[in-house]
Amino acid sequence: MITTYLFYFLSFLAIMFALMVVFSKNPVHSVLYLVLTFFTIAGHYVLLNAQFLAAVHIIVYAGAIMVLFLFVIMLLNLNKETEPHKGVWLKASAAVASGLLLVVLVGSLKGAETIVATNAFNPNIGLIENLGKTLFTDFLLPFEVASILLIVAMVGAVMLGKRSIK
Amino acid sequence: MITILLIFFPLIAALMLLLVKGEQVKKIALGAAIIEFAISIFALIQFQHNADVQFEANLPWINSLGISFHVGMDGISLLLVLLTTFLVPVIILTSFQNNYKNPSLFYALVLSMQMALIGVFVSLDGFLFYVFWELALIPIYFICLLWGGENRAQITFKFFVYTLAGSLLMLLGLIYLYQHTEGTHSFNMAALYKAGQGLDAVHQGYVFVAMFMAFAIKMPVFPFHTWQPDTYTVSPTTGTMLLSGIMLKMGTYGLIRWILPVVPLGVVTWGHTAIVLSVIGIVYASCIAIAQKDFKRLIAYSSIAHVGLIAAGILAVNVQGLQGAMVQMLSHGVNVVGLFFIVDIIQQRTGKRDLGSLGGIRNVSPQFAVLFLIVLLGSVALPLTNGFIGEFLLLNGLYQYSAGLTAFAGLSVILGAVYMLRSYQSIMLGEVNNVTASFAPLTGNEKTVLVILCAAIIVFGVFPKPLLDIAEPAVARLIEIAKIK
Amino acid sequence: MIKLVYLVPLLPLIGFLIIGLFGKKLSKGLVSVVGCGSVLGAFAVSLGIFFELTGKVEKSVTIDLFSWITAGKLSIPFSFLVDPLSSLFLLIITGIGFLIHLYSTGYMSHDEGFSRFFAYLNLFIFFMLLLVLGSNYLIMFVGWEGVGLCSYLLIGFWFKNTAYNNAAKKAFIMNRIGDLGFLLGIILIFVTFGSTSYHEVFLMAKNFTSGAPVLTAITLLLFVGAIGKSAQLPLYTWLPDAMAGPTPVSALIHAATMVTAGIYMIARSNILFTLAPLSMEIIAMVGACTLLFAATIGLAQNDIKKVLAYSTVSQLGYMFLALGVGAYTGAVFHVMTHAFFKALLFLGAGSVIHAMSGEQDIRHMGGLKKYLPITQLTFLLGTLAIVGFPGFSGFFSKDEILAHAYEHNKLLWVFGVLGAAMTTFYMFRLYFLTFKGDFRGTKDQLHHLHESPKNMTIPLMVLAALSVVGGLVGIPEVLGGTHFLEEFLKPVFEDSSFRLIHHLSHETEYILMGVAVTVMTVSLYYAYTVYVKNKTLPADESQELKPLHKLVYKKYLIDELYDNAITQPLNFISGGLHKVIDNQLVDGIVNGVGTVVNWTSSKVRLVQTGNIGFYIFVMVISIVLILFTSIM
Amino acid sequence: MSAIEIVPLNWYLLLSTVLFTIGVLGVLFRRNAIIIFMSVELMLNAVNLLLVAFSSYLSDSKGQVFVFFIMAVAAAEVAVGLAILMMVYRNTKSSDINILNKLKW
Amino acid sequence: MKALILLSSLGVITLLAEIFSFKKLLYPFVLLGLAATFVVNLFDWNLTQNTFFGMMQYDHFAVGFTSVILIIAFLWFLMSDSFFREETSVTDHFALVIFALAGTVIMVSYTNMTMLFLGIEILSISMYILAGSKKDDLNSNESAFKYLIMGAFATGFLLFGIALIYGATGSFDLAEIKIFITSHEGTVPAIFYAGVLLMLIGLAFKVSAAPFHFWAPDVYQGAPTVITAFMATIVKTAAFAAFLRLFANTFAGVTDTWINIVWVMAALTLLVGNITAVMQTSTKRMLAYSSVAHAGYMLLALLAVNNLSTSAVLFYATAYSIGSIGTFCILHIITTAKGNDNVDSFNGLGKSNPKLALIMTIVLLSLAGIPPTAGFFAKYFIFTAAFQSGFTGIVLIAIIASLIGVYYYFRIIIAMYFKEGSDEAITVQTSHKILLIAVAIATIALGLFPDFIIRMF
Repeated sequence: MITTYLFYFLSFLAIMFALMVVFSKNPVHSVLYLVLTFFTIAGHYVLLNAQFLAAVHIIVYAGAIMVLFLFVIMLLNLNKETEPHKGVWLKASAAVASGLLLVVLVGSLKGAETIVATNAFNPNIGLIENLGKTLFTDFLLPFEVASILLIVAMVGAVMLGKRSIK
Repeated sequence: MITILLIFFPLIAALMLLLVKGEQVKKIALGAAIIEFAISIFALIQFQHNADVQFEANLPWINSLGISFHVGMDGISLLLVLLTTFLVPVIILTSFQNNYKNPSLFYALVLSMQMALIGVFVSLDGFLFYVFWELALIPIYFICLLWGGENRAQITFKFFVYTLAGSLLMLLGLIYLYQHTEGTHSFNMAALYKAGQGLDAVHQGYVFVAMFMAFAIKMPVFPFHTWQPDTYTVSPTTGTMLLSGIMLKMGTYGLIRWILPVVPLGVVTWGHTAIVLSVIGIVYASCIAIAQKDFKRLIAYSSIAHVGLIAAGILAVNVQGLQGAMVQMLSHGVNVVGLFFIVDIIQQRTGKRDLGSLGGIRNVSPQFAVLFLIVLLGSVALPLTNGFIGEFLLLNGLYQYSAGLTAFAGLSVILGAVYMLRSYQSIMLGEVNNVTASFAPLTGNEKTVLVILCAAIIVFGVFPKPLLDIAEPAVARLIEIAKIK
Repeated sequence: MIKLVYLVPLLPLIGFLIIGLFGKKLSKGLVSVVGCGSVLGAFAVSLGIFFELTGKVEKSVTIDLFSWITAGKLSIPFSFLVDPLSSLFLLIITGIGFLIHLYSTGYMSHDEGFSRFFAYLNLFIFFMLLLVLGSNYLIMFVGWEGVGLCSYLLIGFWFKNTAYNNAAKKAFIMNRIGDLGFLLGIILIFVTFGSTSYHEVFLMAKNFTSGAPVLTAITLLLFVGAIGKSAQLPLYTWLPDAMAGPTPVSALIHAATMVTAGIYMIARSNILFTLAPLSMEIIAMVGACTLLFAATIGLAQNDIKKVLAYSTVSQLGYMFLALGVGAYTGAVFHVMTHAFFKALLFLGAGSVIHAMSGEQDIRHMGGLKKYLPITQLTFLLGTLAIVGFPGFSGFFSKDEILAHAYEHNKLLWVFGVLGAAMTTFYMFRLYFLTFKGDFRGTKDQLHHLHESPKNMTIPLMVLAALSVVGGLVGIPEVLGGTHFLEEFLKPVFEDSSFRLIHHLSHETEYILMGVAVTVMTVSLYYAYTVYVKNKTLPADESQELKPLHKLVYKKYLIDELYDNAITQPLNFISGGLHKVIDNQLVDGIVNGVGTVVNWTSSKVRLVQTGNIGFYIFVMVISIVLILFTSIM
Repeated sequence: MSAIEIVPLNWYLLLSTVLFTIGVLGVLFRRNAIIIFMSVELMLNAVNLLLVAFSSYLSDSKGQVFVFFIMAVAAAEVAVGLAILMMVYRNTKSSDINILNKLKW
Repeated sequence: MKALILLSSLGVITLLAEIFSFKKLLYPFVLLGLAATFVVNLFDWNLTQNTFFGMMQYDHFAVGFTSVILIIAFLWFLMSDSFFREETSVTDHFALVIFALAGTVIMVSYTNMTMLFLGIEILSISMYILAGSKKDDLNSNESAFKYLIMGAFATGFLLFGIALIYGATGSFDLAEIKIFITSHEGTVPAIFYAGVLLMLIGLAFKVSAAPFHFWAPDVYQGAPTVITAFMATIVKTAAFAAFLRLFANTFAGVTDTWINIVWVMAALTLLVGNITAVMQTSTKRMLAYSSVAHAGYMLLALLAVNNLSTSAVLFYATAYSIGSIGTFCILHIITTAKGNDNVDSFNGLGKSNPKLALIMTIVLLSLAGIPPTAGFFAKYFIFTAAFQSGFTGIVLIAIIASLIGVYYYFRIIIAMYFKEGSDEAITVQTSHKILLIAVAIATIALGLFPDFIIRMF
């Protein structure tokens, strides 16, 4: 019973914070709201027995990515004043468009109830050992490939970041 | 084997030419063309007078798609090959006195054009036919683009795209037929014939339309002709000769080889429309020719009229019509080349082409006048000239299809005389004016060419039999195939 | 001799080639020798053929040269047919041809185009012979168009003069109109009979019932050809203009030979025509109308050659009238006599013009009798012959025609008689104004006057003799003669003979002759009173004429009519088609495609605003649409 | 005691869809490149949530493993993205997406 | 697989070059490496069994596309040595390009959504960076920026799709998904279809199919010419391989959901691409649009899900890539010589550099699809494939489109031969000469003997 309420509560927060991310005037606030959104999502993970993932989520997103964002925003010292805004009509059309998108997505996402879980329910799949097993057996190759991805990102970031010598 | 030689010798010669620089290029090109002619004459000697394809060669090319390099000649092909190999040296000879810049490229293009044309006439594989068909377009496009007259860019481009549009439709038609060939699909001519005749009337109609568009644009048949006068006018005379003398025959040949036997029912369904269009074109073009001031343009329109008659005669599908078409293709080739050469001579000397500003040339160059007159008589189809044989047979064939249309088409006999005599009068007769006063007599080359052409005009007007005999069996067989089963 | 028939056209051809190719280098004398010699040779051969034929039983011989055109079951040999009809024409053509060649050696002696002239003449003779010798319609057509070509070349012989060139062009094009009809006729013949050679066609034609529509069609088409070539209504206007050519040409081509090709063609295919009564009626009517119409115009012309030209048209009208009423022999007979006297008249006129140094207007002549005695005499004989003065050649031929016309349809006969009356009037008007009275020309013309040289007068005399006695070959039996010509031509016309039952009683014939002669005398006398007694002169350009007279003088404005009704509209249409339909409409559509593409391109590229927000917006919208379709 | 046993899968579907759409909204709504970027991150997270929900509903760990990869990619993308942003900012002194529309038509 | 390993190690080595400073040797070394990879890769032919944990499979498809990509890459390196000379961060460029190649190798050989996702991302991210590699050039910045934002956005949809499909089937493995489709005939949950569509959108963006093509022209124009060439050829080829692998194979069972949409996409792409290209003044942008248009042609093959489509796309990709490399190389030469890339900077090339003009003409004819060039057969196969599956309408549209295509390709030809221009000849460096000659020969050879590529499948 409690979980249901928790679900409602977290969902409500998630959506609210997400909206705040979009609508708050000040970029810094947006970042902070996004962090909060991530926390609520982490909460959902916990509810879904994905404890390890929740932890990783907090570390990666709140810990790394958002800090990066924050750092950049500080660097460029963006704030309410410098913040550019679209015209009313554009905003309206944006809202309408995304509204429509929501409608059609929801419309097309029916029939999930027909999905049948093939294998019996197991609360421990979210645990580290299960994940590790899958990751390092089936998903070994992607895991390795991901390293390439990270090198690329690293090299790229560095290359673009450093001033070119003239 | 000899067919393959015929196809590739000009190409090799063209590549050789690219390496040569300077004046002797012309002579080498001429030599090559003459050798090619000799080869074709050899083929003529070897040729047995019967319907089946000879000098056949069938090399694998794209097996996975049932496309093979399958070439050979029957009477019809042989005649057109002979026309090509005969005209190309003549055309090269005509180009001797106007010095094109970068001659090696020019003549290389001319020879490669010849290669493509011969390829078109000897292909026995639908796809090969298409490839050569397109191939012929490229050299002539560049000849016109590089050596043509003012605002040639868009005119030649229009010509290119227009004809390309047609040929793409033809490609669609060929693919469609290809997919109806039984077993492992193939582009072999026989297979395509079978496939086409297997279709029901409606689909044969579609194929007919698709293919006919290509040929109609190439010939050109009214109302797909508007690229032609501009292109003929703007391109260098050599190019114009290639276009009108030979390339145009690709269309008529296609009609004979790739429509009649392929979609007989299509011909039944759409043939009438096509014939009516052609006949309209005849009178229409003749009328417009009367209104022309520019002699080159006038000839261009007259050529539309002649081709219209050829198309109509072919689509009437009977021996007289087809034989007439064969003879007329050759005659028209010879005559039109002659006429354009005359234009060139006049333009070379006076720098003018418009009838208004010329006149009285006969006073200064009687020989030229006589030769011009003979060519002109050929093109107005006076008896004992080659033009008459074709025209008589064509009208004869068309008459068996529809008397009314024939009478209407026959008007060109009158109108042709009108505009031709009018132009002859205003160019040759009357008093000389300051433009024509200093008209130099013909040079050796010019005389040779014109005499050769006039000889051809008269000889084949008096003794057309050899030509007819070569084509006869092939034509008969074609009609046999094309008959509705 | 018949085996050598190919020599007949070959000799003139050789003559043409020699003169044509080397004319420049040869001397005038040599040219005239070759020119005349070749024709004389041809004449000799024809003569031989003629006599051999008269002796032979087998009256028609075909000589195959080579196979010309073959396509499917169409096979046309290049072969000659020698029979009475063709051999007769051979004689006329080569004989008169030779005389006129001879004449020309004098007439053209001062012209720088001397050799060219003879080349053309020989070429003409060649084609004319081809025309009459051919054993099938297509060979005839070859000659047919060939003579047209030569006529074009010779009318425009003095090519510096634009008016002459226009006349030549007109002649060629009008002939072409007829030729188209002829060609279609030939094709229809082939389609109907599967052959074009006379023998087979006529053989099969016999199986057709009289008045079969296809035969009517064929004959009418052929007749269109004849109209064009023989200058009948409505295609006659080229012939008067054709007088632009040198006078010998007018004599040979536009009087004696070429213009009679139409008659030859119809006579040759008499069986077809006989089986198509409707066509016959039409031909008769056309002939009658033409003879009358042209005669009226002839009354008011002042150009000596124009008068003769219209009289030629009118005489041709007689011949067609004859054909129309089935009097084939009569027609051919008249062709022959007409060839004699009309050639004579033209040559006479030529010698007058020669003497008057180019003057052709009879108002400036008169009293030439004492300067040109021979010309005057021969001209008079010719005039008497043409008006059908009893005993002269014209009398017999015309009388025969009139008789047949009468028996066929009285009205036609009336036309004929009226025509005869007018002929008499204008011919004597011409004669009186030219030779009687006193000289009306300029001074220097006066003391330049001289009789023509021998080589011109001899032909005149020969022809004069012929026009006097030429009629003797066809004296009707009413006058106690044996109609030799009819006998001679019987084999050609016997198939059609069933139509000509000769039921005129001798009395009627005598009456008819009487009427003709009286009418002739009356109008002769009238002409005499007008132009000799009270010396009236034709009005000159300045003064105003009475409307009718003016209309006639202006040739009923037919030329203007054609110009306004055909030439100008044609030009207008061509211009319109070119400027409006072709350039604007047809080409406009083609170019329109290009324009549309460019326009669309210039608009479509603006969608690429470069604004990320917009791009993403469009993406989202399209995603919405895609998902939406999937829900549907 | 997992939520997936009580809460129907559809609700999670709905929730993540909403979050995803909010992300899209953000991208459409704002002009600041960084905010747009954050909205994209939001979209990715919505996907993550969905994957996790599915994986625990199907009790199949592959879904969660996939989330790791998404995180890795997200991190990489952010790193590169921000680098590019910095670069652009260096030249334009702005993080407004509309500044950059020299390339068009 | 071997290719993947070799390439990644090659990339790492290039990075090390910075440290052990043998930059000078790097260029030849990389060329060598590529050649080696190409050879080694060929050994994987007919080793269809080796799937690595069901993550990727080296079937003929994979080997074929990999070899094509490697050849193009080799040519590309010949073209763009300047790119590795003038810049400060040479090794980074090498590394990024090579890793990008590794990404493409994954994209053509994946059998699992994870690999697809990673492959696409590796490729995209390195492309984002390379597009922006001219750091001080605003255009370069803009292109990188646009590419990044829109790419990331599109990735979101791709992932959403993957997630939905996972949810429906409980697997990321293509084979299993295929089995799922066949086994659940009719009972496939709706979200699966939604997933398919979302993935379609994601991939359509990558191949720049209208209406998801908006990024392409701007990015292509802004990026350094060599990188544009890379995107237009290698990236496009890989993206299409990935597209084909997924849709023509795995989702072939559910064609009804996506076929019509692809039809419309193809039509739009053909028309928009070709029509918009007509009025461009910048050759580079024009080529960008033309590459959009070519995507449209390849979509035709995707449309005709039949035995021909794979070979058709492979051939088309080859012909088109070779042609583009040629054009871009010449464009590069002209741009560096004349300073701008407008069409009229080609004026008078026919006189000043006849050979260059000739080769340009050949490749343009090939792009326009005129025999006897490779491009003609490419189009021919595509049309035949589509025709065989009965898509006559779209083929007609394609024909009209290719006629419009002729229009703008010939603008360059006309400019080269017809317009008057400066007569001093442009000097062409050796590597470019080699490249161009190779391209010309390949274009003609493929045009005359297209058989051996077709017979691969």
